[in-house]
Amino acid sequence: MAGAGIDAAALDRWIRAFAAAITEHEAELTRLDSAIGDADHGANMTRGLKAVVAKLDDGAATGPGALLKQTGMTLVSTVGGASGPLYGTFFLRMATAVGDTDTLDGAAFAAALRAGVEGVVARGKAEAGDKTMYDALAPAVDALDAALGGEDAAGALSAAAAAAAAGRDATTPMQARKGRASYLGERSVGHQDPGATSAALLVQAAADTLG
Amino acid sequence: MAGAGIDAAALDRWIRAFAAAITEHEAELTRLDSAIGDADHGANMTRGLKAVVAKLDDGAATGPGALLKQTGMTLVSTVGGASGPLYGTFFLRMATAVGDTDTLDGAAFAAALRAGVEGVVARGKAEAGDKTMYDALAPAVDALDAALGGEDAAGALSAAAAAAAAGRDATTPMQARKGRASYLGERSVGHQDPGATSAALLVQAAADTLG
Amino acid sequence: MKKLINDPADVVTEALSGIAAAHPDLRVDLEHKIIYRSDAPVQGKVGLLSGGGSGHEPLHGGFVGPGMLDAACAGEVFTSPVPDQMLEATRGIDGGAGVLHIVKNYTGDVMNFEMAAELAAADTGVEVVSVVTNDDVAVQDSLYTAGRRGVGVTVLVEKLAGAAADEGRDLAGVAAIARRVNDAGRSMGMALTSCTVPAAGQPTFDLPEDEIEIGIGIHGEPGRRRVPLAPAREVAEMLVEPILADRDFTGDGGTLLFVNGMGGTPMLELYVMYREVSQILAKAGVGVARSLVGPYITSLEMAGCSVTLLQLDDELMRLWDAPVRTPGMRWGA
Amino acid sequence: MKKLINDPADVVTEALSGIAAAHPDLRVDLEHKIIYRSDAPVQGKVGLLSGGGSGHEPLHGGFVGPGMLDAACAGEVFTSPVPDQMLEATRGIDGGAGVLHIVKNYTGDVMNFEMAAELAAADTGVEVVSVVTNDDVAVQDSLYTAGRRGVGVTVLVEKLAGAAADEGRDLAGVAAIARRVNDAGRSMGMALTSCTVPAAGQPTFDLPEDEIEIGIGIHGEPGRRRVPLAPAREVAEMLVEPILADRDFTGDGGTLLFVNGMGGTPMLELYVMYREVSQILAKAGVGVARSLVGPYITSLEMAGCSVTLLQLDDELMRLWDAPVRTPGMRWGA
Ligand SMILES: Nc1ncnc2c1ncn2[C@@H]1O[C@H](COP(=O)(O)OP(=O)(O)O)[C@@H](O)[C@H]1O
Ligand SMILES: Nc1ncnc2c1ncn2[C@@H]1O[C@H](COP(=O)(O)OP(=O)(O)O)[C@@H](O)[C@H]1O
Ligand SMILES: [Mg+2]
Ligand SMILES: [Mg+2]
Ligand SMILES: [Mg+2]
Ligand SMILES: [Mg+2]
Repeated sequence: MAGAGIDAAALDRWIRAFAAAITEHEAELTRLDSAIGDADHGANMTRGLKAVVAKLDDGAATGPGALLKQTGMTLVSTVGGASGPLYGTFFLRMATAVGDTDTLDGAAFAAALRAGVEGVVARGKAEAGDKTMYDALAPAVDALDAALGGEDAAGALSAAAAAAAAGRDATTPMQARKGRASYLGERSVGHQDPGATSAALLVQAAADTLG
Repeated sequence: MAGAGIDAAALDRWIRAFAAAITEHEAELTRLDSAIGDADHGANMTRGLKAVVAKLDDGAATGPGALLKQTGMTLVSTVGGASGPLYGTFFLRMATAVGDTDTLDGAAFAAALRAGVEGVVARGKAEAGDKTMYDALAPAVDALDAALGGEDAAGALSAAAAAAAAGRDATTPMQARKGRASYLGERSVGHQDPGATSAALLVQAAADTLG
Repeated sequence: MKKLINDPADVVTEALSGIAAAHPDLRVDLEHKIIYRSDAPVQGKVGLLSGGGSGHEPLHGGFVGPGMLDAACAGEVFTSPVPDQMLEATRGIDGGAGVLHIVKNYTGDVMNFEMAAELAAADTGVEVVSVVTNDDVAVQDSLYTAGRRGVGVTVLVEKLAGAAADEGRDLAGVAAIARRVNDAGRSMGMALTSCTVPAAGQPTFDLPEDEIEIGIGIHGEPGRRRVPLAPAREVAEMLVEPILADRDFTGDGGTLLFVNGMGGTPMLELYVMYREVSQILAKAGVGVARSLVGPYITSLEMAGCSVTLLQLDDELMRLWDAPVRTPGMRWGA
Repeated sequence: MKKLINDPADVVTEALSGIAAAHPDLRVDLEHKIIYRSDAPVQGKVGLLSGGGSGHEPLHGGFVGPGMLDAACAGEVFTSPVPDQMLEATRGIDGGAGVLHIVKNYTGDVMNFEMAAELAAADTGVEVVSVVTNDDVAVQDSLYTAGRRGVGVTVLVEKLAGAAADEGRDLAGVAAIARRVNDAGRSMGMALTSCTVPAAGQPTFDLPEDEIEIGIGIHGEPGRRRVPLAPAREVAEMLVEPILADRDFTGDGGTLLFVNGMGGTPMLELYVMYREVSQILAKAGVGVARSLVGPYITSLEMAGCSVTLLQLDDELMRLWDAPVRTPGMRWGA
């Protein structure tokens, strides 16, 4: 990762890149959520990340921990639905893991990311294969950890993004066991999970901005 | 008209032929009423004439007056809407005009028909050109009267049927001023009136059975 | 045609039998298609009868009960009931004080109720007075039409005349209230979609995705004009403007604002419309003292709405607030 | 998309502002999207809070008032509200006797209410108990799903727990009633059409003219299976059969039969369905003691219906009959 380490400015770039990707893919997320959900994932995430960016623009939060916490709180307060508490908890747990560090090295960032993903599990109780955002996030943190030893930061984050994308794609044949897609039973098979899709955008944004 | 005059059996044939024509044209009447009304003229007339035929089958009414009265009463009791009271009054007034005659000659039948049409006007206050059943009925009785002097019965009734059909066709360019088509204002122009259409079937049935 | 029905020919009878099963306070005569309050006739009280084609539920059957109608006659879908039904119901609700017929102004309804009143006079000796509602400002040039249609105000007439009858007024007094309400009310409606008459099996008219009908009635008939799809704000203007142009509603007592759903439009949208309409009224200096929002006089599953405005005064306000206990409107009881 | 709205992004706020304008008995906090009864908090009474995505009106905001909810939080269309709203509302309705959260079982609703309860415990000292409704028998294999959805029974829980709170029961007692109602109720729904989420702009799913969805929820989501269009009689079978298979409803107290419209289906059809359902129940030896028919928990303008059956006993019957005064449900007051 960034030679000089990941500071608040880098995280700011990451989150803004995520917001931009969400806005760009809003219609796709809604379409995916129409097939196996209630057609609001695009609107939910766009609304939340607009609020997050507005907070970033305010510039009140300084330091990685404060910035991640602010992002988590804002998502909890503005997204609603399943993804609000899940993405909110993700960033809040990252904030806790980061503490008051000013600059994160690769290992610290990876550990924070893992803490975030563990927060998603703590909140949503998803397991691998349930066809949720966890199926994109879990492979990403595993790939990041594995790559951290050998590759450079950029390479490690790219590997994580690739793993998230593969995880996202792998949700298509799955039968959902969590969230509202689970109500569809077998009819959920053959559709890509919207939350895994937004989660892959999150990891890709990290690769694009923190590498 | 029938050389031997028009007796109850002949009227029975007429009304049954009218019922058959209505059933055959039910969808067309509904379609016409969809364009400038509420899409029920076909169902209304079919329901009413089914009930009328059931009464004829019962065979309780004997004699032209009783038979026409029974038909009018049944229409009033089963059709509803605008056409129920109008067709009902038509037959009831015919019945009154016929009195207790057993057999009607051409003039008596024409007079009864005119009384029926006057009943329609008394009930519905339609004038020529209002785009209603009156626009088919009025030319028919006029033609019948005019033809009665010269032609034979069959020819006179055919002339009446042709006049009714022409009157029906003439409703297409009219702007409705009575009934629910009038609410459409100028948008009623260009559509054939459903009631004039059923009325032309009535006169045609007379030509087919009483000629 | 996608509907929760069996044979289209049976829809009215089967719905009536559902009403009978669901509402023990009502008594339903399935043969004559009449819904009575179960304690009819109420001795000494003026009886209120209305009726019309089916497909407008809760109007009229859903407004039968203490404080409103004593009975309602149900016709086939969008088809006026027949005089026999009205005569039977008139007999059934006469408690000695006479019967008021509340008739929506449609050729069919008027003629059938007229024949019923003639028969009642001849056959029963029950005193009958008829009041015809005609509040629809979409119909202009009444000289060249069958006159204005009776729409939303009918609901209000049934409520207010019902309360007047409950107060013990005589037939002339109840009829006077009904006429006064009709005179003080105006309505205008619009449709986003057509509806499908069960027996017809297909939509009464076609309406492209980007157009709406303004000035519709309640029988699925097309309206006065077709305009491009517009935001709620503009639709509200199109409905309120002709109402305010037709009558002054700035009286001291304030108004009753009734935003009605046509059957297929959900409450969420009706409340958006309520907001838009009330903002326009505020700007026009029209006060709103009472509200009614919901599908009360419908056109099967048509999507759309109508706006009815009624000028109130102390008396009408008191009658509005009086208890009513029917399936479709209930308070204070 | 044909709707009576302005900008899709504003639909919830504008509808809330319409609700505020139409119902002086309610107080609406537009910033937090909370509908309160205007006299909240009621001292000494357990406060009842519910909430959920918008698009289900009258649920929940239309059920705020004496005898039912003290407040309701409105989320975006089909999106659970957020913890901040719930926390604010919890504070606003606590009259010292604690607050009951009535939560429909959806992942989003449950997690957001959970976070709100955690925050309430940490920040306010208000005692909060949550009851989750999960009555939808369309969801089988609860082990492999997010569990059964909360649907029609939620309306009944709000009414009956509201009456229990009015009787002066404590928080545990009110929660016990809510849980008992949820345990005693089952629902099943179907759709004739999809609905369109305003922000999405097109129907959530496509449904051919000759097919219907069985086992839908209330968020416009497709159901468990798609079957050919069928008469009301057969649709009623498809809804009632899994309900009766899941629980015994032949108890002495009889049942409450609730036939609910999904938003786009008119009363005429709901009454036909009521008839069919009540005939099936009669054959199955299930008595019906109370009825509710109408659009009470909807899915925007979706056409379709759901059936909810609740086993009654003397206590629940008394609580059902107790006065309630809300825009969506009112009697005895
Ligand atoms: N229990 C869960 N754990 C992890 N992710 C979940 C869980 N439930 C749902 N999700 C994710 O949330 C996504 C849906 O989010 P969204 O549409 O915004 O919320 P909702 O389902 O409340 O409408 C799903 O695609 C899935 O990835
Ligand atoms: N006042 C009237 N006088 C004569 N005929 C009329 C009048 N009003 C309506 N009609 C006729 O009735 C027909 C409509 O009948 P129908 O559809 O059965 O009744 P409704 O209009 O009540 O639905 C019209 O096409 C017209 O010919
Ligand atoms: Mg969703
Ligand atoms: Mg018609
Ligand atoms: Mg009609
Ligand atoms: Mg949602």
